[in-house]
Amino acid sequence: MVPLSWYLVLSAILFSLGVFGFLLKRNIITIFMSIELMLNAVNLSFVAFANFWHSHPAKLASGVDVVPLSGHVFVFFVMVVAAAEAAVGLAIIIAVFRTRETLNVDQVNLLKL
Amino acid sequence: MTKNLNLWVIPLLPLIGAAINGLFGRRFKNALVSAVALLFTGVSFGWAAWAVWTAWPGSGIALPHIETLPFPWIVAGNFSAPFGFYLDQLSMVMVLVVTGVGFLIHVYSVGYMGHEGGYYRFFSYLNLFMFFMLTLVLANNYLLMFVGWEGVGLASYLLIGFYFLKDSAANAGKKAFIVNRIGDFGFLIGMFLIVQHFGTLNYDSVFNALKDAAQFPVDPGWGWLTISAICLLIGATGKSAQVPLYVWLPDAMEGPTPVSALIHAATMVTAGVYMIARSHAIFNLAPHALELVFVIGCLTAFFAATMGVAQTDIKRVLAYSTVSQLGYMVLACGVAAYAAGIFHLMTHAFFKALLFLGAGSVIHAIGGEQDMRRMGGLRKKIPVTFWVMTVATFTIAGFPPLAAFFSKDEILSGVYASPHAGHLLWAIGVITAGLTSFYMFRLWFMTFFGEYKPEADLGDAHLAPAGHAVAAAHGSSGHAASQADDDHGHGHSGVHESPWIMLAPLVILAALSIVGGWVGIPRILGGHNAIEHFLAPVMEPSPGAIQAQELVKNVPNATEIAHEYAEAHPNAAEVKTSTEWVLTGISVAAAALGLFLAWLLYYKRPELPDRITAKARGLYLLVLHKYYVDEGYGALFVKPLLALSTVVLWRGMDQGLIDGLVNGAGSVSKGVGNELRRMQSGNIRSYAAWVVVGGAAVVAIMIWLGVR
Amino acid sequence: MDTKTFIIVAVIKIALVVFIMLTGVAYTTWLERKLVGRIQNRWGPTRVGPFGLLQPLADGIKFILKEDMIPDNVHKGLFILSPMLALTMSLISIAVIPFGETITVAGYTTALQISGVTHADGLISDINIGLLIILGVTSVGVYGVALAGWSSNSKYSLLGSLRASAQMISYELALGLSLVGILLLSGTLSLRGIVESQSGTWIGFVPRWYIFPQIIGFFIYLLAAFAETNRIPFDLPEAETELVAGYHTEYSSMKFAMFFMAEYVNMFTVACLASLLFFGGWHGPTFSFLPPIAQALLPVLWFALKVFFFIFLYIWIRGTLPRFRYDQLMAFGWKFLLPLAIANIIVTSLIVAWGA
Amino acid sequence: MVHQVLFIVFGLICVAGAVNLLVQRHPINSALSLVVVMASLALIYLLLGAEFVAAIQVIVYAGAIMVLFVFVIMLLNAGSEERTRGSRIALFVGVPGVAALAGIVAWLLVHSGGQLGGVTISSSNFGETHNVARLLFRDFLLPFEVTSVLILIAIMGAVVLGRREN
Repeated sequence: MVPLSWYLVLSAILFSLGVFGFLLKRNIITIFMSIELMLNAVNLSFVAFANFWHSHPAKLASGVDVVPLSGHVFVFFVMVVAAAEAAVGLAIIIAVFRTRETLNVDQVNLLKL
Repeated sequence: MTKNLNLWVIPLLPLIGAAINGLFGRRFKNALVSAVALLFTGVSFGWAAWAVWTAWPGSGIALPHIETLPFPWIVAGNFSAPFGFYLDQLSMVMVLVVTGVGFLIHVYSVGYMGHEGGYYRFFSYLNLFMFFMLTLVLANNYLLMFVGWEGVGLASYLLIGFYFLKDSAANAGKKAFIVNRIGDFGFLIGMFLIVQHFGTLNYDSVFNALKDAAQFPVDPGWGWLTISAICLLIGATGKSAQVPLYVWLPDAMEGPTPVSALIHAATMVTAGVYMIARSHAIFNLAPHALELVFVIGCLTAFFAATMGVAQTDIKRVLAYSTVSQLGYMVLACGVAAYAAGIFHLMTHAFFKALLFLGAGSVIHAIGGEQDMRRMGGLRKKIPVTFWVMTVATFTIAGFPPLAAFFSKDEILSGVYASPHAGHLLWAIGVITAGLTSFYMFRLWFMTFFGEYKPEADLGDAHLAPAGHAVAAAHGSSGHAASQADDDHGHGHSGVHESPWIMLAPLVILAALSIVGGWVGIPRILGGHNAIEHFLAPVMEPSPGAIQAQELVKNVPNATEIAHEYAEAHPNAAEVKTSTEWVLTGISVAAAALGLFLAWLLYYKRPELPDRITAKARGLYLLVLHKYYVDEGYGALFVKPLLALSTVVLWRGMDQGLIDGLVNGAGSVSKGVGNELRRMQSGNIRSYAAWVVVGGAAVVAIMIWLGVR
Repeated sequence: MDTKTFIIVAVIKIALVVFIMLTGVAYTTWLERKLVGRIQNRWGPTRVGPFGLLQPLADGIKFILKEDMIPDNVHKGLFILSPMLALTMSLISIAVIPFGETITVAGYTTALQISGVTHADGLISDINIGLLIILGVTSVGVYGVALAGWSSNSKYSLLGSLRASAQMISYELALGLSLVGILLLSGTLSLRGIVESQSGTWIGFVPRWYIFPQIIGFFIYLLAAFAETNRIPFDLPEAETELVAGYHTEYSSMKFAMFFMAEYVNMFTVACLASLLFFGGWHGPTFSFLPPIAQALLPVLWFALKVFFFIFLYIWIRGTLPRFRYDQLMAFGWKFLLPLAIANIIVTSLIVAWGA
Repeated sequence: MVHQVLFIVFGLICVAGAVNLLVQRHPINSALSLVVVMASLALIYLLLGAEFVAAIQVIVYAGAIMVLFVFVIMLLNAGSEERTRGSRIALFVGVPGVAALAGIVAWLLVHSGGQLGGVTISSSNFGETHNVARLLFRDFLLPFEVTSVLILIAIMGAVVLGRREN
């Protein structure tokens, strides 16, 4: 029996690392990956809570009881969005690279491709 | 049934005349313009005479006769100021004087202004002035009178500044208008107080209300009644050029001479006196106000006379004499001898108009030269003008058979009898009378005796530059103008008598100024003081003045009451008649003294004046510069006002505050914009940083809310 | 059954299965060379041992003894990692494949499946998302190929790896979608469950295998599978004629062997999956007269036969079909297979819905 | 007990992978470390009984998205990061921001750690596919369709952006 807060701590750590990467890294793709990491951290907390609600049924403020599996469905949607984002993001990165010849984010600062 | 005199016709006619001349005058020939002007003024004079004749006391029409036009003028809540006309003995006198003298001056100015530019403009202004003056005189409430009051101020501004190409004329006009406005300010405050306490401005309702002493007792201290009286007085001083606000009248001589004659001698300046006389009920209940009135009157009379002595410009001398004569009238009102004041006003209108027109004729004759030192020996060249001026000069000096002797004497005796400080005022009055006759005869001798010296050097540098410039400037314009039609060579050689159209009014006025006085021959000289009785119903005596009445005047119904009274109080009468004679004698002596001195200094030994002025250099300069009053006002009011407006209002407020705010807003937004611009650096990682900080903040807030 | 025995049994099973698999792979190479040889009218390996049977052994030894050369300015880490990655990913999928029912050895019955668990009441359960795991593993398998080409830092290998990964990604889709038909019919993702659902027969003699209702699904699966394993019609990545050896050009000895084995294990996985999903796994006619031990092993035999059939199909096709051009390959994958698979799903779901 | 051991092991792998993502200079290495993170997350999901999500995680994240990343990294072959001096704001504003964020969350977790219950290895078919599927296609049908539209748009976007202007 692992307390829920451990999962949340793990998720927080992963999220913070993701944000650090997002801030400190200079390669656009690495920044992109740290965003994916952040999304995964969020997914983890979703799944953790899904399990938690499953074993501790609870009611929402509005009286509707919490559907445990909604966590999984939400993770599913996060993944879909992440996939869409990755596709478009990478297309942009390719376009940027084609004109800028570099992936260093500090050089890509002309507010246009 | 009170007959409807439709008095509104009298002021309306000059208005129509002014409108016609003003709008279409440019296309009319001079003859048509003058015809229109004369026609309308004449008819107005005729109508006024008819109205006065029909409404003469005892003719069945109860005076005061009030006619209000049907349509309302100003109605605000329970306050209403109708278009009302008020005819009583006082306004009869005024109407006759205004229309009569006005008509004569119109005739005169046809000749005088014949060859001046802007002929139609002059006559439309003149008619406009007549309209406003008549409105002022005939109004039945203070508000309509105030309309006339302002209108007259406007007309005087337009007419003074007639030669608007000359800066001095324009400035003089402006000065006259502004000083009048200051006076009008006081008048307005007075009117407000009246409205506040009486709820209306109509004469009859105000004066009837004042009758019941219970509601309006005599105001011992400085109550609202005294204050309102003083405010009215301020208005009067502004309009009638009394001590504090007289400075505009001498400068008003910039206008053409008929203007000075009509406005600055006969009619407009008397408006103030008329107003004081009209609201005598208010002044009677405010002794302090009355004291202030006669103090101002006396001061003005004396100082103006002294200033008149040193002037060299003929019109300026007459201007100061007007101021001093007005001082007399105000002095008369001050001692509650309103009837005397009005009587003097009437006679003054005649001889002062005559003097001005005479001077105009002289100036016209010698081609626009106004400086007396360049005149002389005109006796033989312009004989008619000489004789007319002689009559006027002897009248104003106060020699017996003539008008001023009677009216001035009335005033002096009234002053002598007045309870508070009567004797001192009388003394000053007599000295002023002496001075008046001195400077009039000085003018007389300098103008008509000695030899003609057109090129006299006016080199005395100390003469006020304004005067000098004026003379030169006017001279040139006069020359230019006269050059136009005067064919025979340079002005000085062609001294010619004025045409008959100018002389006729002079002769009429001369006759009037001789006859004028006989209306008010005092009882001791056999007359029964008709003017006194005529005005008595209007001027019921104020409580304070009753003693004076008994001492000097008998009750209205003719001499027999006087005799009974005399028997009843022998000594009072005795004292009264003997002092009467003494007073009259002294005043005639003063006049004679003035004549002798003038004869001595300016005829017998002309070099004497220069020696005297050399000795009393300081005094002469002081008087010459009119006690530096103008400069004083300039320094005291004008400069600080200008400084205030430039430093505080313009620099401080306008530039500093408003512009500051506007520009400040602009620069602030630019600054902020500049700062924020840096946010959009295109540096993705800085965006990331801000996103993170934002996220952290949101989380913190939510937690803080949640936890709390 | 406590955890200790469970672990021992699991280890034994893993060892046994892996050994069989690897030897199978080895002898598939031999079989392939013999068959292709025969197809091309030549003998294939005959020298080493009778009918060249020891040839795989010889190859193995060869690969092990050859010099393990690593070219310079190569991403060392990834260079070494990628063959391992490829091999392990392909081996993992074997854990999920069931071979038969159960087998009792020395009084202890266990499921013929590495990840199979026999419960006390004799019920056998395995991972209930077995198929997903196989799909997951195949999709991760792409890394091995992609990284190999990229890390060896040469143009040909890079091009080869790009093509390989693009191909595998595209055909993964078709593969996944083709199986959806079967899921609709079987209703479960666990392989054992699918096999169970194929037992029994329709109208007497026709076995209830999914090949019959899902014939289109089968073909899409087969083609996609061939593409996934880069086998002949789709073996563009290591096409000798164009890219020398594609992504494993720079590899030598053991690393090359790993790639080679990974490819063949993938083939086996595909074969097993095909037989499980479409040919009813270990279902086949049972003969009552066999002794119990033989009775237990008969299903495994059936399963082996089916797998052998597919392997034979592989080699057969390798010997006959020419290679696709790259754009034909991609167009075929995206424009033909994918729509067909989706159509198949729609039809199947309509039938299932209509049926329910 | 087993659950805690496994959780700690996979957690550490996760964190190690994430740190490696930051530390590595070449994007390919960080990409692979991210794959490791995702795989370990999938396993943690299995621990939490979320089988379907774990499978999807592996197939979609590790199998598709990361392959895309690796593919792009290989395609662009831009080499490792060079040490350009990044924007100061990121350092001076961002880092404290993150520290604050992490601090707040940690404080919150510690603060309310007690009340939250534990998480167990669920034996029941909690996270099975058919449960999730039923929920997905019945309660969350609309979002499901909307995401499909989203994916369509993303595909078109990627194609348009990726195309070489000819």
